[in-house]
Amino acid sequence: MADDNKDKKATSEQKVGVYVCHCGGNISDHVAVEEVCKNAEKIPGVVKVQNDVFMCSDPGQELIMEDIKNGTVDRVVVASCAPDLHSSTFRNAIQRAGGNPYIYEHANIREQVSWVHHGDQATNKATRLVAAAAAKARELQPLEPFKVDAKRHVTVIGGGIAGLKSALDLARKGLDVALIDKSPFLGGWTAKWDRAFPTDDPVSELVTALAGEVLNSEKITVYTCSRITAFEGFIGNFKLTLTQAPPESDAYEDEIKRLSDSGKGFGEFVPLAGICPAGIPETTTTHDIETGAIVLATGFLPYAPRYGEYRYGESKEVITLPELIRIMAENRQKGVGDTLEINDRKIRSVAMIHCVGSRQIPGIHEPDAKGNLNEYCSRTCCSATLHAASMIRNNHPKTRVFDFYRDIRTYGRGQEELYEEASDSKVVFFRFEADAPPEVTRNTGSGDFPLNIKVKDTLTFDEELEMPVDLVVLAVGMEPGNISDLVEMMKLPVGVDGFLQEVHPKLRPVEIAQSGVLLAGTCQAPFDMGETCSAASGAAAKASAILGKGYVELDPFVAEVDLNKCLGTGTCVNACIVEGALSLVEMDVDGEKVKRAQVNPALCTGCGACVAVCPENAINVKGWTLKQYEDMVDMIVSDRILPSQTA
Amino acid sequence: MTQVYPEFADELEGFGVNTTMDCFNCGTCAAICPLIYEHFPRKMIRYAQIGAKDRILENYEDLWRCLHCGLCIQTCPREADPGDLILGLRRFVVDHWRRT
Amino acid sequence: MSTEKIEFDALVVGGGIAGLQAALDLADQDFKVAIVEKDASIGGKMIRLSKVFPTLDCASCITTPKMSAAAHHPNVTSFTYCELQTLKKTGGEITARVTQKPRFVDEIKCIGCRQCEYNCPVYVPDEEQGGFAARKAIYIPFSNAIPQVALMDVENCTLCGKCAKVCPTQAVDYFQKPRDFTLTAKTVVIATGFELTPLRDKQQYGYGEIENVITALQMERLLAPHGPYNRVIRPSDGMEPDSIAFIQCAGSRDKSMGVSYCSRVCCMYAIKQAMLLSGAVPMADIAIYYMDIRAFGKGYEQFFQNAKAMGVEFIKGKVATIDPGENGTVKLQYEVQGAQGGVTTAEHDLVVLSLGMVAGWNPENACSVGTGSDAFIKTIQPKIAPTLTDMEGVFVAGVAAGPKDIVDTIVEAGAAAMEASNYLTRLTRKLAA
Amino acid sequence: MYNPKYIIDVLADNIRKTRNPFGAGNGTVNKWWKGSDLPSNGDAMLFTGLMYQLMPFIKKTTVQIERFEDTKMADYVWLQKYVPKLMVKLGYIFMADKKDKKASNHILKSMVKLLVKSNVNLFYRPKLDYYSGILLYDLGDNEGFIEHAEFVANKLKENGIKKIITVDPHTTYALKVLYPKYTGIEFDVKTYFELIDFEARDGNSQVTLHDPCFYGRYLELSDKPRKILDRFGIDHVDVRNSGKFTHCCGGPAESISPSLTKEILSKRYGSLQETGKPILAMCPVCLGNLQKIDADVEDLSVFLAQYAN
Amino acid sequence: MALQENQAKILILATEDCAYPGANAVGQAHMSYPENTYVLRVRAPVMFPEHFYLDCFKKGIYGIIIMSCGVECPYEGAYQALAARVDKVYAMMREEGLDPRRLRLTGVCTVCTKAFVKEVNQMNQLISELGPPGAESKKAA
Repeated sequence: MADDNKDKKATSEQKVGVYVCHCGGNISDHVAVEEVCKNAEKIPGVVKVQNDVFMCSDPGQELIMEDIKNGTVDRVVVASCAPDLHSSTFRNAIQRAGGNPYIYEHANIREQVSWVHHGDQATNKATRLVAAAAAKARELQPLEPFKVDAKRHVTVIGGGIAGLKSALDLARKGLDVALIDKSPFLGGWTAKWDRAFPTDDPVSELVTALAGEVLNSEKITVYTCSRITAFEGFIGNFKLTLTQAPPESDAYEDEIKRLSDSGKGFGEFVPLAGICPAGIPETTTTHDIETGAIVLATGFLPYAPRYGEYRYGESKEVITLPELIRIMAENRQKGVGDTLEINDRKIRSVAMIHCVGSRQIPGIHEPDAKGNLNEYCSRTCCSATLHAASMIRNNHPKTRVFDFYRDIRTYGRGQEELYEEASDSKVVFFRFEADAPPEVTRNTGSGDFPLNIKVKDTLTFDEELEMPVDLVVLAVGMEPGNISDLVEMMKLPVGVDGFLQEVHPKLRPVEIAQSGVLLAGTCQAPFDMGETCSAASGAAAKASAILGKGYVELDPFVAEVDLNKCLGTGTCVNACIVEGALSLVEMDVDGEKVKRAQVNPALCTGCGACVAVCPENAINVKGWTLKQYEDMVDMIVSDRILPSQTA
Repeated sequence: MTQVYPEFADELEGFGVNTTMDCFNCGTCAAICPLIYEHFPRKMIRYAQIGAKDRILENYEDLWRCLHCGLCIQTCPREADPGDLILGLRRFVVDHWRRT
Repeated sequence: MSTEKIEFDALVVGGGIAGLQAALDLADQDFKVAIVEKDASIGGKMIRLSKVFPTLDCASCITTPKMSAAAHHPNVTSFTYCELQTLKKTGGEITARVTQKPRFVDEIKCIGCRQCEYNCPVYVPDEEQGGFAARKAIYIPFSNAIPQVALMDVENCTLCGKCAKVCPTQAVDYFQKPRDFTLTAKTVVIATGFELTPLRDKQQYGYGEIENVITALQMERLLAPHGPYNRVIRPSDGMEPDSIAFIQCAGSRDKSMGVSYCSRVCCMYAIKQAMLLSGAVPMADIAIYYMDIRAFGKGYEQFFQNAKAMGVEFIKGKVATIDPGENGTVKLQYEVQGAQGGVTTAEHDLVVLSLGMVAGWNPENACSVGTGSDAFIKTIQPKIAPTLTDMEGVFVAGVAAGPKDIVDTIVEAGAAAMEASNYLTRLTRKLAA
Repeated sequence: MYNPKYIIDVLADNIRKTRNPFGAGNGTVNKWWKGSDLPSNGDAMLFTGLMYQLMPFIKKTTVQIERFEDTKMADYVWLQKYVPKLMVKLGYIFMADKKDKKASNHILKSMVKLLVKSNVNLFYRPKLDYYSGILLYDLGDNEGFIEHAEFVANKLKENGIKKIITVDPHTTYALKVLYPKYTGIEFDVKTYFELIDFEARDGNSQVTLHDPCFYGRYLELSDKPRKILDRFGIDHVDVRNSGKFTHCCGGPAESISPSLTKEILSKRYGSLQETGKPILAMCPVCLGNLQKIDADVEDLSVFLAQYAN
Repeated sequence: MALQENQAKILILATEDCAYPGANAVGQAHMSYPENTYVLRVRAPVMFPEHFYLDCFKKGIYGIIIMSCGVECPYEGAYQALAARVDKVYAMMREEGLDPRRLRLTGVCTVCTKAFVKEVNQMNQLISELGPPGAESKKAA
């Protein structure tokens, strides 16, 4: 960045105009405005003082604009209400008069003077605040918002519904998109489901609706079997390398088999696999992508129960909910009977257990190999379980369903109805406490049921109830996807729950600390499909707002190095809180190669952490320099404007 | 240890009850019942849900305490008609007596 | 504002957090946006809250910047105190007929100095403070309202003329009439939010007329840093409560009230209020009576477990009746579910009804947008495009499409803005072709 | 508490044999109409269901059985199985208080007065006025109830009865809701106060209504009497538990557990008393119960009839 | 009791996101506090080097309150750096014979009106006890 302040004039030559507002009595009833004006004339650098009943009114603004236009003043101080109310009004007025909006400073003499203090002291304080503002104004420099060219291109990582939805939104908006998935398929976990709750939409239709348009879009390039292998750059100008390679031998085996068994072609939906857009690459290739923003849509992994958790792994009759869904979907193609069948085994009764791998409690649940507990709720499993339970009851009236829950969390629209529907279809519910989960044992009693379930049921007055079952289904939760490579490469923030961490759930819900990188869907937290698509659109909205103009306009209030002073100590670089915002670079000074600090204005947030540590005071935040503050303090304590009062 | 017998809800349909499973055990009926008697009527409803027939027959007297006043039916958040279920269980018990 | 047709790209109905977010997201993409808000200030329900879960940051600190961003955005125009009458679509253009209700204060002249308010002699219970504090008959709705323009409550005004006399800009206008005007836009985002479930069908809860039974929104005011009393006391006698109870599902999951759905936020706001209370009244016992705790969002379950660890008591059971007790206490009757349980009466000093949400606006007579059986706006592709309504070009965001917490509302508002923006782009392309 | 099994058996037996729960002939119980010149033909038939008429007998009987409840005596088979039958058979003859019988008759006559004043074209045929059988239904003897209901419904049908005016909530519920459901025979059923239609003025009186459960909830008729009171200028001070949320008087438990009835009744009376106004009842069971606890209570019909002069 | 306006001045460094709007909210509520306070709007107080604070005391400022956004600081990591710096300033103040209570780091949010007024009053109380900066060391000596 060019240093446009190199030959700045000596500050004493700035012509400051001071404009004091009466605010229709709000200020002038408590502050003697005339006296403030008289005092203000004594302030160094002040060449003109005016006042008006309403400075914010058109006639008030005219006073300022006149003085700017005819060159009487070149720095402006308005003393009126709180700056957030009207500083933009006055900056706009200055701009309309041909001035630079950043030569403006505000003295807050209403909220911080006339509304809280009274009498002479209020007038005196107002005077000092005006003097301080004028002192700051003398040091103000014209600034321009910093613009960086931005690629009108977004890279979406992950080809599940979050990625598909984001890509589609961005393409519709006219941006170019690279959509990357590590598998040969699009559709993610959604494609491996059967029907969506609570709408009962077949996932084939949902995935086809999104992926169909994605594959037809000229704006979107799809890379399957691909991973990001290199990453650099900043908002508007990221550089990615992606490597496309044949999948490892055992990966996606099942899906690839389903594709070939189905006889379906590329671009067609294959049940329980997804849509394969272009087959499987035979060789490894790399692609370099220049992109303006990145949407992370890397999704989740279903929780894999530990061996022995509710006898999972020990008994073949214990399966997970996704496994059950898969079986039911396959059964449907064969036609259904009165009784659910698995491998020709008639299932007369099923137990479904909630909160497996979710809502784990320290001291009750066992941590995983890495010592982690999934303390969060996975949000979707209650409804998914109830949806499946009703489906069993409706399709197989002779199969009984027992449902074991801690709290039924059918929170969303149409979900409480799922709970009711399950009740209606005679699913029997049991409620257990976290420390007394249902016990699954081999059935040694009468009947030819393989398993037996025992539970202390809080709905039945803590009585122990028992029932033999043919099948146990574990409603497993969601875990963060395995994206440690991306986390490391892109320095992505990860929350305590292992999911990617947004800046703030309400202020910036789809953004991470790193500008230009956005979150979509279950990489952030468990969501259902609708919520995932909302988040995906939200991320797309942010990306298109960032890149829509073809450049990114950044706050001009960034750090600036005074090369006349910088000695290249690097202290500032160490103090900087944003990686990459400050660095030491080699440059030529008077024929000598030296290291000097350099600011990357695209990354600098203007916090000033560097300012405090520079031994030479060679670095400052534009518009908010240390000298300005020192001058303001001087004015506050100065006796020049107001004679010292003796107590 | 009580064995669960889910077929009982089907059986009760023969006695004019088809809301056995609608109850989600919130306890409103028990707390609003003028009898203010432990868990009545939810206790009976719960026994009906899990098919604990014996418990119902053992505690049949409770069923006839019900005043049929309808306050539970009026306030049940799930429209599970607890009072009507109690009536149905009376019919079930009367039928049981007559058959044995 | 003139009575002429005013043209925009997008119209956002409702200036709560959903509407503001959608408006800002559209405006940032350079579309001209109008916000039509029925209240005298933008900010919606959220600006009235204390702190918000799960981060416990103050609601004002999040809402105020969005309010002022919208107010100062060159692409956003807000029409406050305006009622949307009809939305009509002809070709690619949607015409909105809007009625501006009279404030009896000239919006342009008023400078928000509050001289009228200070000099008004009439005191009226302040609904913004849950009815606990008083306001004047001419007033600015609340301290951080936008716009900072006064309005007169004619029902309580005594026409003494003091406000007109002290107004420095002659803004008081006793003769102001409702004013109809028309806006046109190409797309609309409905963000009409919610109202609390009315207690009309819940006689067992005393119609909410037992003095120390308050609504959760009233509790928000008691807890807010700029609330009516600056501390938590019970309304009847100003006593600091020693025991406080929350009654969950007091307006949700209850067919006897005609609300069968879950309102989604009540569990979390009750837990949050319980946590804030344990700071505000550290010695008080706090109990939450619930059916199922629905702490489903990011960080919510951990929040719930923290509250448990802090000593908030969670009692599984739906409260059946609420009755006034001795000396201002409140008696609850409920069934304790466990082995040693049975019907029990509990007494508390203060009881909070965790009321649910009902739809804030019925489009029936205004436009052809349909609603679901729950009376919220119907969405036609809830799984892959959750903000699409059955009227082309009209999108929905936030609670208008069903109960939602703030986090989900803000995300959905972004999604609605995206869909609306793409709709606008498509429309322009179509017109160009 | 009495074993319901035996009570049901006795009731069912009585009703099957005599069409009367007390095993008495209807003619012995139903004498109120004598002396009044009610037409036997007209537009709508008055159907009392005999509830009001039976109340004096029930009152006396329960006093007797109360003495035995929850004592060792209660367990004696002879008491459960035989005494109720015996006692009531004797009871209706010897024990029913003349004063009570007179009061019951007065209530029914008041209703007629109100209907006549309202120009309702009513008629009465004592022979067609049967007990509805509702107690069998309530106690869970559906078979017994259906048998009796079919008998009564067919009798009415055979006699060409289409429109029926009822006088108490239990009979109303039986005829309006249960008969169509279990016998398939439907009548146009209105309770007497739905037909009151004349003008009156009283600016002073204040009353408290006690809604019977069946009117308040099952039939949702609570607003009807209130509208009449409004029309007459009579102030009704309602307790919190009224209308849809009315509280049971305890009466229905009478035959099983008089002590339970007492407990619930005193609770209900406590809240009704708070208004300090005279209480109006609309059901013979509620009325009898409230009288038993010495409440300041009268039947709605008697209260309203004073305006029908 | 507040001291004379020109005698004992308190400097408040208020973050533009949280504390500065908070100070304005005090005004909007028409609450009152002593007028010897001067609120300077800052982006993040982490920008001030140690000597800035010491210089202020030398210039005659009696007390400084840093009103930050606390842990909700929009600049991630800045608050920690600030807190560490303030600790260093305390040490330096002790060396110079200044009572470290003259400098206070606190969090004030946009609606924390009561907290704002309380902080100001407490600092006033303190400086009226301590007198002008440096007076405490003389007293001790």
